[in-house]
Amino acid sequence: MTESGKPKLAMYWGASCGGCEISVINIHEHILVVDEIFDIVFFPCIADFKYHHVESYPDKHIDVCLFNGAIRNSENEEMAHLLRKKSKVLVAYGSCAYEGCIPALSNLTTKDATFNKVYFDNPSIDNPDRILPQTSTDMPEGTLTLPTFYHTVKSLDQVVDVDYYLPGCPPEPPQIWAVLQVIVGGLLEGKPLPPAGAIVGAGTTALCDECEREIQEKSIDRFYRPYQLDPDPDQCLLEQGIICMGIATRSGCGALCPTVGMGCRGCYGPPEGVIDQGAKMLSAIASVINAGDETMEDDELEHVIQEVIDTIPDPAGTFYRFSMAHSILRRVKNGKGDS
Amino acid sequence: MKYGYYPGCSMEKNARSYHTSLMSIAEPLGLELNEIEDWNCCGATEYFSIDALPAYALVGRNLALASEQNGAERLIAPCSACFLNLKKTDHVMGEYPEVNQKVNTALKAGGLNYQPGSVSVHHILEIIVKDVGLEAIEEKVQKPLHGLKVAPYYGCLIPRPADMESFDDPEHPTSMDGLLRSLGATVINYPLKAQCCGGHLTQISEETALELIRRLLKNAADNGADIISTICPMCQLNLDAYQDSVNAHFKTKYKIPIVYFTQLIGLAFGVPEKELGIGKEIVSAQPALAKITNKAPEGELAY
Amino acid sequence: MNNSKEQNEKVGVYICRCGSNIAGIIDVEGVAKWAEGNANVEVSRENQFMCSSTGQELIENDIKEIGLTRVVVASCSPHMHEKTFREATERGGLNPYLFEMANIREHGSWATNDKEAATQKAKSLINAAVERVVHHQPLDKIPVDINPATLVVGGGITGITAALELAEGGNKVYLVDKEPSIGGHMAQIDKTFPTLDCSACILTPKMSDVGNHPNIELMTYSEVESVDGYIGNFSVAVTKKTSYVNDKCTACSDCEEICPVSVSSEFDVGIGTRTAIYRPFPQAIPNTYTLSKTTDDSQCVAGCPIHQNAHGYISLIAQGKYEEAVGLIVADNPLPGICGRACAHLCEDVCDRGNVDEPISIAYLKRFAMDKVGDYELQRPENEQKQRVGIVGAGPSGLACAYDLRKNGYQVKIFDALPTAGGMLTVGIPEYRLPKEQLEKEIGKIKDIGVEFKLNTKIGQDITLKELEKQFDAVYVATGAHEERKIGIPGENQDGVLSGIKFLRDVRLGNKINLGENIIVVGGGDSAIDTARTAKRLGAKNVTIVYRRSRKEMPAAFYEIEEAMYEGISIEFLTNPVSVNGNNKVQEVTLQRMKLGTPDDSGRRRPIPIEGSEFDVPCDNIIITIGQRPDIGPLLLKTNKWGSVEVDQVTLQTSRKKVFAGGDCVVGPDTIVGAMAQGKTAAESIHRMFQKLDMYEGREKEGAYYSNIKVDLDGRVIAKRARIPTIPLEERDGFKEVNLGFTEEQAQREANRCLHCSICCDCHLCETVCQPNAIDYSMEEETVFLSVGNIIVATGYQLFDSRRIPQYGYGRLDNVFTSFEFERMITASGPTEGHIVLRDRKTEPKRVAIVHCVGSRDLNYNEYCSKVCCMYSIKFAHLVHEHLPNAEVYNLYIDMRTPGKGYEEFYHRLLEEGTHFIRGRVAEISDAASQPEEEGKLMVQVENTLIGKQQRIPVDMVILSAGMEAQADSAEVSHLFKMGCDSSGFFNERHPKLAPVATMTEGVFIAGACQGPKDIPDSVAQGGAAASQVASLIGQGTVMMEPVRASIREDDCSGCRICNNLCPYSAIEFIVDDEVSEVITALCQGCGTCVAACPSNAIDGAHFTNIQVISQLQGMLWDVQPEPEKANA
Amino acid sequence: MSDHYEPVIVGFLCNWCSYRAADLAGTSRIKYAPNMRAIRVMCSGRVDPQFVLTAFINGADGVLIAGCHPGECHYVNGNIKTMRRFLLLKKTLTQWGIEDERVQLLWASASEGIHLAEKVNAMTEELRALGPLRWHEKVLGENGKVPVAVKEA
Repeated sequence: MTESGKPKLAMYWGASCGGCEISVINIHEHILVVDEIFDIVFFPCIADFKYHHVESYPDKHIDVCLFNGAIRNSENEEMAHLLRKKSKVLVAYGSCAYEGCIPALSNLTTKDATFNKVYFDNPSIDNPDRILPQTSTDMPEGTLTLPTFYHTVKSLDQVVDVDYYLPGCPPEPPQIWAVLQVIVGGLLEGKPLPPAGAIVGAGTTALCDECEREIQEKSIDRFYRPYQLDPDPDQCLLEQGIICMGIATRSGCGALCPTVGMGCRGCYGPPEGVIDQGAKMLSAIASVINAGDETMEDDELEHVIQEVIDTIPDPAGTFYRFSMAHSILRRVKNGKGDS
Repeated sequence: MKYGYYPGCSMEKNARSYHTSLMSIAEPLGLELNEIEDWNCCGATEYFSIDALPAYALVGRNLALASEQNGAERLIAPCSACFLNLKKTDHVMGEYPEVNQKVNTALKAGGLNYQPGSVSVHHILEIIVKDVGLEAIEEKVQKPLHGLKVAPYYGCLIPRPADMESFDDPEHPTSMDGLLRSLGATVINYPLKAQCCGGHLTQISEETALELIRRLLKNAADNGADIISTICPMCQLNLDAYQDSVNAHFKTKYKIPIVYFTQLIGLAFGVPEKELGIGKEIVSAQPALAKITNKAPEGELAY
Repeated sequence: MNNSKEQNEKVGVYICRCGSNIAGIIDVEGVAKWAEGNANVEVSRENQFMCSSTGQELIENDIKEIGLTRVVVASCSPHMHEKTFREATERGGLNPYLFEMANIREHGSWATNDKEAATQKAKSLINAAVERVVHHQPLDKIPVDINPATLVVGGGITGITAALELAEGGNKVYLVDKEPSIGGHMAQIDKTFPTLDCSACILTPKMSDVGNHPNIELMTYSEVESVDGYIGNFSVAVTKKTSYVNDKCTACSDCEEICPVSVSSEFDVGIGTRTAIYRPFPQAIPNTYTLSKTTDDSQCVAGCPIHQNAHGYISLIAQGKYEEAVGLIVADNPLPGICGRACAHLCEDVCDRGNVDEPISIAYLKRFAMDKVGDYELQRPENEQKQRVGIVGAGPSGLACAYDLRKNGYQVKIFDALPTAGGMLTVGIPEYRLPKEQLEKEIGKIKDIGVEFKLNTKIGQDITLKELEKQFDAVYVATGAHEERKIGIPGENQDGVLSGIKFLRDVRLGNKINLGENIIVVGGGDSAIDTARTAKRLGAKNVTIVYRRSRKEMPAAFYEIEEAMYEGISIEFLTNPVSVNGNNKVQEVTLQRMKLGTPDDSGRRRPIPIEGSEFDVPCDNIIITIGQRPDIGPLLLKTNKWGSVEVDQVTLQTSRKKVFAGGDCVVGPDTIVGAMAQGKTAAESIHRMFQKLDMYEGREKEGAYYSNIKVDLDGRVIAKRARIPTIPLEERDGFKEVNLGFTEEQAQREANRCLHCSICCDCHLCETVCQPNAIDYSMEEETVFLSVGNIIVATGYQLFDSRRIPQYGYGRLDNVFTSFEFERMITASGPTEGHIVLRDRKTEPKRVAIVHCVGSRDLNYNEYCSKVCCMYSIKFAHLVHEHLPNAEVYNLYIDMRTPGKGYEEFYHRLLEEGTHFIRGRVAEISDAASQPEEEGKLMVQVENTLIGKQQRIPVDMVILSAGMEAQADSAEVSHLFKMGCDSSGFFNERHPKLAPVATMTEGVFIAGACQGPKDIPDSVAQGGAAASQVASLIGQGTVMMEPVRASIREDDCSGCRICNNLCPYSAIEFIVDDEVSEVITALCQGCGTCVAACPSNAIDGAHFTNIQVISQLQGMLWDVQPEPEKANA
Repeated sequence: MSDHYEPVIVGFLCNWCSYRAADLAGTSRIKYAPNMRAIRVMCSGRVDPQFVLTAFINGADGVLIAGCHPGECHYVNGNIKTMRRFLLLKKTLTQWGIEDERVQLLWASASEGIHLAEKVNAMTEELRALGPLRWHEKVLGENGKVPVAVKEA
């Protein structure tokens, strides 16, 4: 507590797109309340604090730190450790911090392949001398350093202990507000806080719970990519063959995407008790493929099923779009699976 | 429909009438036959039993040539032995990698290569019955062969062996029966229609061959055949050219003309006999052909 | 391995030495000591034999004394002793499911000699078990009440045995069989091996016991539709097929004697026939008759626009019942003899016989019946009505309409413009096809029933429609189409160009025509042929028909084309006229060749002119027969652009309410029956109008339609269609009728070709003779629902179809018989009264070959041994010796398989009876004689593997000992009862050794040959076994079921419904109100497929939960996994 | 564990066919590679892809899933669902760079002990040839702790 008695709020971005910051602003008039009840002590996106300010704080000085973004490089990790040290409550804010999110899709390939794409093999790049960023470069003026780019993208809880997870890409404004209220309630009024490690600002079961579409028994003849068909407005998208991660995704967003005819991408991560969102999604939809029966010969059986499976061009990228870093295997084997 | 065409040696010589009749019906049937350039002998039935590998290589060369030539992915052979050798070689190369590898090493010497399965081998009978279809054939019939009792003779090669899915029942083939019926002919059903004609045994053990030929002639005759329709130069040769020897040897009096099924198709299509090579056969077909009437006989009303 | 203790469970680990079985390979002491290292392990011991009482007491005591909370035994396979140790655990005071077993014998010490590896593996399996067991939860078995009623499916000897066993024990039994009688295959068998007692004598008493038993409800001619529920409470839907015979039947057999239909008998397989109304065999239970009748009509009846009951009269003709045939014919058709001659017989186009060889000559058979009987009476009205109907047009349409109206008692008057009645029949069809006398006779018959005719009266000229409307209560206009269409080519209008229809009319009416010598007829229809043949008869020298399509598309009847060509008329196919040349008088016509393009909407391929193929042909006359148009005249009726009258498609009502129209003037040129059908439709409409009935209801099947019945065609003996005798060519100069009509012998033979595709031919003769009025054509099939506690499936087997082996010639060679044909043959009550004879039914065979293993032990068909064939083949041999002492018998076998009480002895007996046993699989059976002594014999080609020689054995008769196969529909049946069947279609037992009659579905049992080939004693034994298992369940009243079940946590279920259709037992239900799915515990079999599929981890698979399996997995990998504190296993 | 590499295979065997097949192999004293460690499941349809991944992250070199032959499944068609999941899983694992040999599906009826034993031998040799997978050390390297927190909700 400061003299003003206001709790101190910090928000920091690791490897992220900035969307999470926007999402905080996006809580509309509540942002004024936030400003009112919190002292903002670190928030690169909106306030001019420097790292050394944070370093200068005593431990546990920050009451709530909303850490968004994944751990892509040494700087992200360093800041994760620093903020952990300085914060009472560290919240993995948003899908990146929680489970790796889009940045972690690069775990499907290698660091070299990533660099190659970013610095050489890319229409918008002109790099004749094939210059790559160096972690340290000696200049007459002295040595310049850059953070180390990690081989594997990690989730926040893979480098420090996390108190709460707030899923979403980005989290939904009402959820954010609700969570802030709970935490504030805990900090100011001593109300009970959620158990450590809890996933807050989301439901426990899967998205279908919130989805308004009509759900029938499932039996899928083939899969379509969204552009390949004009889905029935009322029927469950998955039943129509459009891959919707909703069945294997935690509720909380209000089924935004399915409502507008786009299959759920899975940004809220797996429902309670599911270890690996992708594996579960895979298992579920494979089970209801409408091909093959016990009367067939082995080869025919394999063939007809494979035909349907071939209508899913990129299972890993589809099922693990957000949860790659947090999946059981976390990345692909070196040198393999590039592309 | 485009096909590769592998005539095989006999079409040039003793089976000339097979060749000419096939050519004269190819157009009306809509078959475009492209002869494989620079083809060589298929090794007949013996070579395989003497030394298999070179035999496969010999046939492999033809397949390789066919696979290079365009419009020849589907290869037709009119001679049952050629057909079987081509098909067998493709099959064996596919089944046994070592054979495949060895044959291709041999082919490499000639700058050739063959991927098993890249050419599909068919006997001309299969193509006419399956690809052209009886409907289309009926349509083209000008002079139905009413009154002619034909014994379809398949020989022992084309439907066999069963394990390389053959286009007809190996023990009891019927594809030619249907074809002949659609020409208006009366089809004789006789049990030996898929049994051996003796092949080259005429050269090796004439005794055996003559007995085999006799069985066939007898069985066809017993079942009232006017004429036997063949699909293979070897069969035609044996049954036709050795009929006298059979008669001499067994004191029989068979006079059953042996013609190619393509000749009968031609007749029904109204192609002049000469063009079809009718008359080249040793046992004259004329007495039999004379039986053709313009009125379907009792109980032969086609529907 | 786990050295951090998170669960506070006390696990006891017990490692069995199993003598040296385990200890010989695995360092048991070492492992036991090592196991103590696991923090969860309280005590770890080893023992000589854990399954011994001392071993078990060890567990019990430790639980009591040390207070173990979990138990792990490392020994043999759980399939061996899981039960044992669970009980020990329970006796110790713990829930039995708090136990886990590690299989270190079968999967360990017995599977390798590598001691180190085996020990390492043992450690893994034990550690896995420990990690798993700490997550075990106490489970209770699930109690289920048993409904004492039982369903037995299949009334063969197996089902009969099971049913009687249970019924005797005082339990309700429903016995369902799809055949009209129980008895199954055993009833078809003559004698049973090896005792040779008469099959019927031992079976029929049991059958009647079933029939009479108060506790057995017999449901024959019925099939199980669906099965719901679970052990103790199944609900089964059974469909009773329609037998058309009610329980008044006294089995007097009067109906059987009069029934004209004869089809192959299912009971007497290939060699006997039965009637449509029948009883499978005299001792049938229940002993009543069944009328087999398909739901849809025969093809010929359906395909006929007026639904003339052709099937009926064909059957009657076959029986020589000509009077009855005529009665049936005239019931629907007022122009019988005419149709018998000139009908386009659409019925023949759809006749199923055509798919075997050629269609039945249906029309000519009708002519035969009419000619044969000569005089006949049309049906007269029962009571007269006052309404009057005027019909315009005395053609077939008008006449048909008149007849149907008259039958209903209405007053009918027909007007026609021509001097004679009959319309096109009189002026359109040449006399050589349809003699005047015939016409006059049949019109006379119509007059006889009170129909008035007014001829030479043209409507709109002599009398107007208005007046008719005044005079009559309804009017039917059927003026036909009498105006020839023009081709529309240059020069068509000069003289010498005639219209076909006018030409024919003039000839028929005797008007003068001057015809040249060279005639060209244009067209391809029947009238083209009629015109050509008529022209020929008028003396034309060269008559040529020019048709633009090929022979195949030619609409004229094939037979007519044949006859025309026979009379010397030439036909130019694919040719079309382009212009008629000459100055005012035809001199030549220019023709052009055509080729066929893509099909047009008539389905026929469109002709396309070939450019430059024109050629000229000189000729004197061109007769155009390309079709006619209606000439309505000033009728005040709405017409369409083709000049046809517009009518309501169903009722034929015109724009004027009281006026109906039909026939050619509406549909354009059509067949005679087509026109008649319209007349009948109009009559129906007028009747409905008069009676104020619904004009549209239930009229779908008026006019021709395609019947959906399927008849089994294979194995039909080819019998050519009888050809109608004709007068010789030289007599064809005049107009004498060309067709002579069938002789009685021809007609009989032809009628007997009928396949009876609908079996019953609807002649209703049986009704007339049935005194108790037991026959009820209005009967419909019903579905009944049964509640039962258990189900015994005893659906038996089917015989391998020997046709599948063409080289054995069955179906092709007359004297090749199947085993069941032979069984029926040697049965005294069978079709041949027990005489062994060839197909000719008289010759006794002197040499008989019996071929073993037909379709069995053959990779091309069935790999398995059918088990019974060797024995029954030997039995056959014996019976042949017995019946024909002088006959030589050859048994051709691969191996002789005679295990069983008295079986081998029986085989020896046959060796002594002098049977020739030849060891070798028969290669081929053929009738191709190559030596004189082989003439007329069947040659059996076989390699005698004992002497290593090929043999050709000439015989008179071959019996194929066909193997046993699963019923054709066994896959569907196994689904119905959720049993699963193997690749050969035989049902899966729960355990091949220990549970041979139980299935994977609790409460469903299998018995007899549906489980695998077996003989009568084995089947009976299984029937009894199944019954006693059911009895024991009934005795228990309730059963405890394994608690390995899935359950859905409602709070975690999102209602995504992924799991819903995964369950093969339909145990998962979607609760619409709560939008969650739920598992019906009693239905669940615990496979866990849904658990693995559930994407939100909402389903628990009791005893196989995620945490249990994953802990087991992690425990198992103790030696290769990352450091534990990291792995937080 | 020693440096010498012995492939470790986790076998998911269904209770009715393949587990019994393994029993039979033992009772008939067929000697085969001791590298497979069996987990008994009621039906191959119970095998959750999460199990396979968990096996890998815990150091297994290969996973063998075995069930009844199609048409012989004691739960009618559980094995068909297994096949559907297996094929999709395999496609996904390929993107992970995990070789096909490492996850294999086998149909073995209760009477096919020898068949199962041969399969285990073959697979063991294939994995020996591929070398160790040992995901944790070889792929993730030093990367922090393994995120396997099994919660039964």
